[in-house]
Amino acid sequence: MKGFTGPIYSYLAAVLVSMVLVSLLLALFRIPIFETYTLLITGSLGSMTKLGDTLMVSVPLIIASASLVITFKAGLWNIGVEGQIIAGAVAASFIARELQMPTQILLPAMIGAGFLGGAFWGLLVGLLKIRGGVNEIFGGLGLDFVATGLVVYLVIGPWSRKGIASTSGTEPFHENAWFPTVEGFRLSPLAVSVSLLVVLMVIFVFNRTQFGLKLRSIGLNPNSSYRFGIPTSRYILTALVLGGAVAGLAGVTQVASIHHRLVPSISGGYGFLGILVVLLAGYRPFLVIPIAFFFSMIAIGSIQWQLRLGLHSSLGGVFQGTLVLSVVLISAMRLLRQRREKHVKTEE
Amino acid sequence: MNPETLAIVISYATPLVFAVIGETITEKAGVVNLSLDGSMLLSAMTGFAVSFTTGNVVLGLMAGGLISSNIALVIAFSSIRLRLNQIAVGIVLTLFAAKLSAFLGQDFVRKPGPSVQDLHIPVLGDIPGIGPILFQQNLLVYSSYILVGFFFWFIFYTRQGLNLQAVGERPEAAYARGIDVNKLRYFYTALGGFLVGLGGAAFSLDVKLGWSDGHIANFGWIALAIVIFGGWHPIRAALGCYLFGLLQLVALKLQPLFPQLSQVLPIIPFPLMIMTLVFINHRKIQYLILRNNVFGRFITGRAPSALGESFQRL
Amino acid sequence: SSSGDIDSDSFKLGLILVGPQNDHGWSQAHFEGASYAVNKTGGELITIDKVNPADSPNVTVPQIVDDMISQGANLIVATSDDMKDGVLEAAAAHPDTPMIWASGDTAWSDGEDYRSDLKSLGNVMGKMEYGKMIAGCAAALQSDTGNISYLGPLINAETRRLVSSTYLGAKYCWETVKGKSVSDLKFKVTWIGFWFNIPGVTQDPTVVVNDFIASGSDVIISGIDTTEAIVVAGQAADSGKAVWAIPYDYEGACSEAAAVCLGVPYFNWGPSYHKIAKTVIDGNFKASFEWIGPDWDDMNNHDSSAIGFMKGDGLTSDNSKSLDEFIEKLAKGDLNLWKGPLNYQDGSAFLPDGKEASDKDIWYLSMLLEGIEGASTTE
Amino acid sequence: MSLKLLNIRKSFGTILANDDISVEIGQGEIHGLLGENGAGKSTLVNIISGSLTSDSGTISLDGKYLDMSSPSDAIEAGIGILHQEPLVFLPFSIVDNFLAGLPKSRDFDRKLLQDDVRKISQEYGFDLDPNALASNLTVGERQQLEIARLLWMGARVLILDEPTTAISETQRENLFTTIKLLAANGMSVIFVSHKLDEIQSICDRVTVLRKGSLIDTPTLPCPTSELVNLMFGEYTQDIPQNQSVIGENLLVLDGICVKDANSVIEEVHCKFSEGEIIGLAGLEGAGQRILLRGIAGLTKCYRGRIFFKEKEITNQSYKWYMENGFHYLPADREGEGLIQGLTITEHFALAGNQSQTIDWNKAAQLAEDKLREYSIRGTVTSKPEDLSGGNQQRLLLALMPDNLSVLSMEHPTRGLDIESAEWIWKELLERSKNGTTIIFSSSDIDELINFSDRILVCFSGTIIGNLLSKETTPYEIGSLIGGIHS
Ligand SMILES: Nc1ncnc2c1ncn2[C@@H]1O[C@H](COP(=O)(O)OP(=O)(O)OP(=O)(O)O)[C@@H](O)[C@H]1O
Ligand SMILES: Nc1ncnc2c1ncn2[C@@H]1O[C@H](COP(=O)(O)OP(=O)(O)OP(=O)(O)O)[C@@H](O)[C@H]1O
Ligand SMILES: [Mg+2]
Ligand SMILES: [Mg+2]
Repeated sequence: MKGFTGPIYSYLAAVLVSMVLVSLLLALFRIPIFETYTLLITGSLGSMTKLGDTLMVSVPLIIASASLVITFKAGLWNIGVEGQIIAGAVAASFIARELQMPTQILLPAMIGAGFLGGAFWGLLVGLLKIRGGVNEIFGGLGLDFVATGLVVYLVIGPWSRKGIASTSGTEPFHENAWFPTVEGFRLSPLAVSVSLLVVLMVIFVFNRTQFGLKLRSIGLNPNSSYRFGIPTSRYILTALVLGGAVAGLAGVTQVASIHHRLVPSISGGYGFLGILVVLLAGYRPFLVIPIAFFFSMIAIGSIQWQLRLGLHSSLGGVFQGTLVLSVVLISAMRLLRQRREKHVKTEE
Repeated sequence: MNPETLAIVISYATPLVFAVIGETITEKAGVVNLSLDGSMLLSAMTGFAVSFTTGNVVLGLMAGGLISSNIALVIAFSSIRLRLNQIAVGIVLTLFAAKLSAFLGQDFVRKPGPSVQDLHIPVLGDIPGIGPILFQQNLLVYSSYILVGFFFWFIFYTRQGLNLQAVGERPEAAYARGIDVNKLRYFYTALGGFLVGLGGAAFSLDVKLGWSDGHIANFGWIALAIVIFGGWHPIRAALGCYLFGLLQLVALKLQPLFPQLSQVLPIIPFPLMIMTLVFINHRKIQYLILRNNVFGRFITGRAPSALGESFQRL
Repeated sequence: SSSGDIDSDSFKLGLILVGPQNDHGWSQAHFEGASYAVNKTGGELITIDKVNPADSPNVTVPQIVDDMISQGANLIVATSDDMKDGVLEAAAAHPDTPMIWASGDTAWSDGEDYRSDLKSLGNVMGKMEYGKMIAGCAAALQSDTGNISYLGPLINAETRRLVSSTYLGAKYCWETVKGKSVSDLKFKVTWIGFWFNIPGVTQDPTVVVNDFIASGSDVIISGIDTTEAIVVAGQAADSGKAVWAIPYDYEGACSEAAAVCLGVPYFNWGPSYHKIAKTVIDGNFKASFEWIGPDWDDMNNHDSSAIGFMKGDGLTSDNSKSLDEFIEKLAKGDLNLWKGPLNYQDGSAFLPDGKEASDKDIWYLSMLLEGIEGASTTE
Repeated sequence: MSLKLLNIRKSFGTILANDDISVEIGQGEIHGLLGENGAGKSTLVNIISGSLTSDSGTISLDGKYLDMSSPSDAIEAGIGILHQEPLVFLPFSIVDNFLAGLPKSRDFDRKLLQDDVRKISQEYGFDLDPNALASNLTVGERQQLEIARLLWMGARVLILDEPTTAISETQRENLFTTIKLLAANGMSVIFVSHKLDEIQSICDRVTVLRKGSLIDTPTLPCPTSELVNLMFGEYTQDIPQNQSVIGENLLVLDGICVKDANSVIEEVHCKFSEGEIIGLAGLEGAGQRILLRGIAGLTKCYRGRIFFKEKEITNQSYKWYMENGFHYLPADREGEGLIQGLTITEHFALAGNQSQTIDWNKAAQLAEDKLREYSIRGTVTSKPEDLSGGNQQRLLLALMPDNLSVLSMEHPTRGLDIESAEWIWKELLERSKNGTTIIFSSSDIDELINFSDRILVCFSGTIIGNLLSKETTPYEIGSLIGGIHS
């Protein structure tokens, strides 16, 4: 499946359908519909602080989605992205905890470590795939849980707070290991820049480089690609390692700009959410930014649903799920109709 | 560990047995239903909500089964009719159903409600040793034994079971023998989904009574892993579930000795799944699979050849 | 907004909960306490629940505090030990807004974590030690097997002192009231790793309690935020086992399985929150550390007692009577269980004979007491 | 009992695969179905066996009209088909293979069936252990399994679609014995093959198809030459010959053996010169494809040695081959040649081994030029799936590097119209003139004779003929393809 492909009107039709479905749900629960939607906007964009928070949520989501674009384009269902985010976070936390250094050195070291940590976790998925014959879907899924297990072990064991055994998290890092923020906001320009840079890099790789073109061709047709002289296994491994490395950066931003410590749920589910974003974007990296931003608006705006309307916190997720489900199903039905019409024509 | 503790292993693993058997059947037919975690959540919620409202546990179980069976049908429809990737649809449905369960279940959180009643089987339950472990449980647990036995018999010893395997193994050959491949796939995906839903409902009506957000404790993902660990064989899969239950308890027993490790033991199904996959993909092992008969099939297990592939007739 | 009077109708209390507000436990107790306060003062309660990284990855405490303040909140209450870092950050960012971190110790000038710089951050906590002692006593009174289990959350100073208090209550009633030998009393704690169950991260409390029962415990005492202990005990009783449970935190928790409930030690946050809200409205809020004991005249008085113990249907009338006598002794001050000689779990001395523990000794208890089975730390 | 086909017609889009076919096959008759690749044989038997529905025409068995919409309808009517790759379930036991898809009317009983399997095995001299796993059987035994199953299901008409391609000589003998026995027991057998000797040795009559039409249905035995003529048409014109300049000895194959999952070629000894054009004749699956892949370095030889310019290159990587001017063009242009979803410009960017970053303007310019040069109907943003077969082939040629040493190519003109085919050959001859050695396979004897200097004939995984095209005749090639040494 290519995620969403096709003209903009059918995209809009799907968005409309999902809004209607969500509205029906709201009506069913006697929730004011119009207010719900306006709160979503004001709650996520209504002030500089809120805009900043929305941007900060979009950072890991954008990075995770960018990572997924890399592997999806190479035809790989990298469900291991969650684990790779976690591995990046663990590696960055290790640096933050172990190295006493000025922030100018520490932050780049954390970024580098997160990159390597994620890459290592991606490498495991890749080796399992090309050496062990384990499909990346199950290899990745398994390693997601192994990564969580690793964090739980660290948090309750070697990295636990003194006298405390709680899975809640490690001691906060020294402030040198925090991404600097804009005075008075939680917005970290560094984190936002990392996410934009990553997307730009992915766009560059797929628009401008041989490497990206080769990954795409492997994703589209591994047989032909091999005939063209592309060493497919090596590229698959590279894609998973690179995807993992990028995902690792999401882990870095999570520990260094959001939590300032390692917590078991450090990935925040952004890996799985990223899969939805990428499906909606039809694997197109530039669409990742607006869609991830919109998802972040839902995530942040829906806090207001809870605070102002007393709505349940899961409504935002229901909205996102409905949206993706309708877009994916509607575009597939459109394709089916097209195939039918073509078929009828050739029969005539 | 005393018999009573082992009895907990059995009852704790029971929802997992339902889900694993369900998913095994679905995958035997060649379809992967990746939405298990979401499906089980939604059916756990539905099962409890219906039982709570009607006071009838059986109705709750059925409702849980039906809702999950409908999710499974969405996957079947998207892959068979719309030719969408099963994995993609599965993931979307997982997240969607999980959130929906939290939203729809908000009025039922932590309410005391009906639960499945224990029923000790007179003679069997008094057998020293295994009696208290296996037969001082409830009807749901006994049904899970019957289910495992039934599907073992059904898959390997009946006409319909053979057709089920045929569809997942080589759909074009199945079609050539007059089997309606896609109809069976719809059916077994829905049936598998129903059992998965029973598992979800069993969780909230028997293992962890009531409803709370994220109630089923990753059981969906664990079930997916155990289907593989179980080598797509109902009995081995059930043993996998009990092993998982046992590990949970071992983890508790180890807490005073290895407090850090004990917390991590519950993830063991996942490395086991990966190791199983490496194992069955190993060339020498594959040789074993091909050479050995019943024993080899049990020990090695293998995925249905056409798992995840769609079928279109000529 | 901190100085000067506030029109009580426009008063807004922002409440940040770690779990669901209907958890029949810790969070619900806070929610009802805050509702009580706002009912009394007038004004509005703004609540957000499930503020923890597992349930709400996009939501942090400072972010919520910002938002509540921009909505006009005059007092903000953060209700979890787990919110420490966020609360400190928010208090530093909004030095003029009165805030309460329930269960913390940052306003305790004698405490180890005193933050003199955070002038508007106060702490409130009920002396649950008493509630737990009563719970322990009730457990020992009712237990036939002398096998009592404690469902522990995570390990820290707070949980160590609560488990220890429970044990002290149990030991006293086992020895003194029932006249049995302490060597026949088995008191075991198993920790799940957090205040409530997080799938894949914590141990599953349902499994833990089932295991307690299978290994012969007939009374389960809960120390976690949610109700698994009593639910599982109820289920076991349904299948014919003689098992009782003592839930925690929330007055109504017994309703999950009334027949097996021996009682519940609970927090009654209402009076404390009301008092603080009034100081905010009157413009004389002062951050302080409040560790408030029960109203010994009537522990279950909603308008005055910070903690209480509500007896459950499961307690026999004889035991109920004995328990009342035990409570009476505590109330009169005749009985101080935190008094030497007391040893730590490893046998080393905690308090010499006759010495009473200070508040600091208890608050910062570094190890479980002798006689308790289970981990004290992970080191 | 007799099977009667009347006016069967079937088309796929514009291709008329069966054009008004009428045949009658009697009881106990072994009826051959003969024709070159793509003649329409499989289409016809798929219609008879219910896998395909015809556009028009009727099928009747014993005068009863059959209305079949699926293979199970055919089986019910008594018509069974054995596919080239027997459709068995490998992980199942033999008994279970019998039982899968069993109609409701039959009892599901493994015990009884074991006896049945043994009985049938005995009757037809099969060696089938009812409890053995199908995955442990040879292809020949799998065929026996399928035949036994079809008999057990009550087939009275048995169709065998190219059953001898993948089995050994002894297995073939066994199969033929079986077929004769079946016919003697009153079964009608339809035997599809390209192999003339097989047809001659077991068939009573043969229907010859060419390009979808029924040419004739002679009774056998008849002179093999006549069959060759019926299959390929009469060659009366004098065909202009290729005039390549043959240079130095370039490539030497010293007894190489290559195989993959489906096919094998063994013991190939051959020398190719610079600028030489070599045609590979043979049936599908006789080994041409795997030989071409071996020559291009895409599949490694497991025995034998390859020398290039007098240096041994046997174990070099595919990358090395590509860098040294080897190139392979597959028959499956969309599946293994081009990449669906990439534009033509992107194909050129991928093929041109340029620097790591791509200059799209340059790539588009290159694509633009090549489109013009190779007269490809399409734009630089077209994708392979938008192009016709001829244009896909032109694109594949356009994507090749300029100075090739060895071009290894399957079916250069399959599916192309005359004009495109001529254009392709003009291009290929040009390259050969510039020194490229071209090795190609083809099922078109015209093409082989017309354009090669030498023709190698593959049969069942070996080379059985090495002919100078100037000296050979279509008849000689056709006989060798059918495995007959004249
Ligand atoms: N499903 C299909 N769709 C489109 N074209 C088809 C299809 N099946 C066959 N054809 C075309 O119909 C023609 C006859 O094909 P068929 O497979 O019957 O030939 P054949 O005689 O069996 O050839 P071979 O000897 O190679 O097996 C060919 O041109 C083929 O490309
Ligand atoms: N799958 C397809 N998708 C889109 N367009 C197609 C497709 N197949 C064919 N076309 C369009 O139809 C045109 C005619 O295609 P077709 O394959 O029938 O050509 P043709 O006449 O057989 O030519 P050739 O001899 O080169 O094969 C193509 O040029 C192309 O533009
Ligand atoms: Mg054919
Ligand atoms: Mg064409």
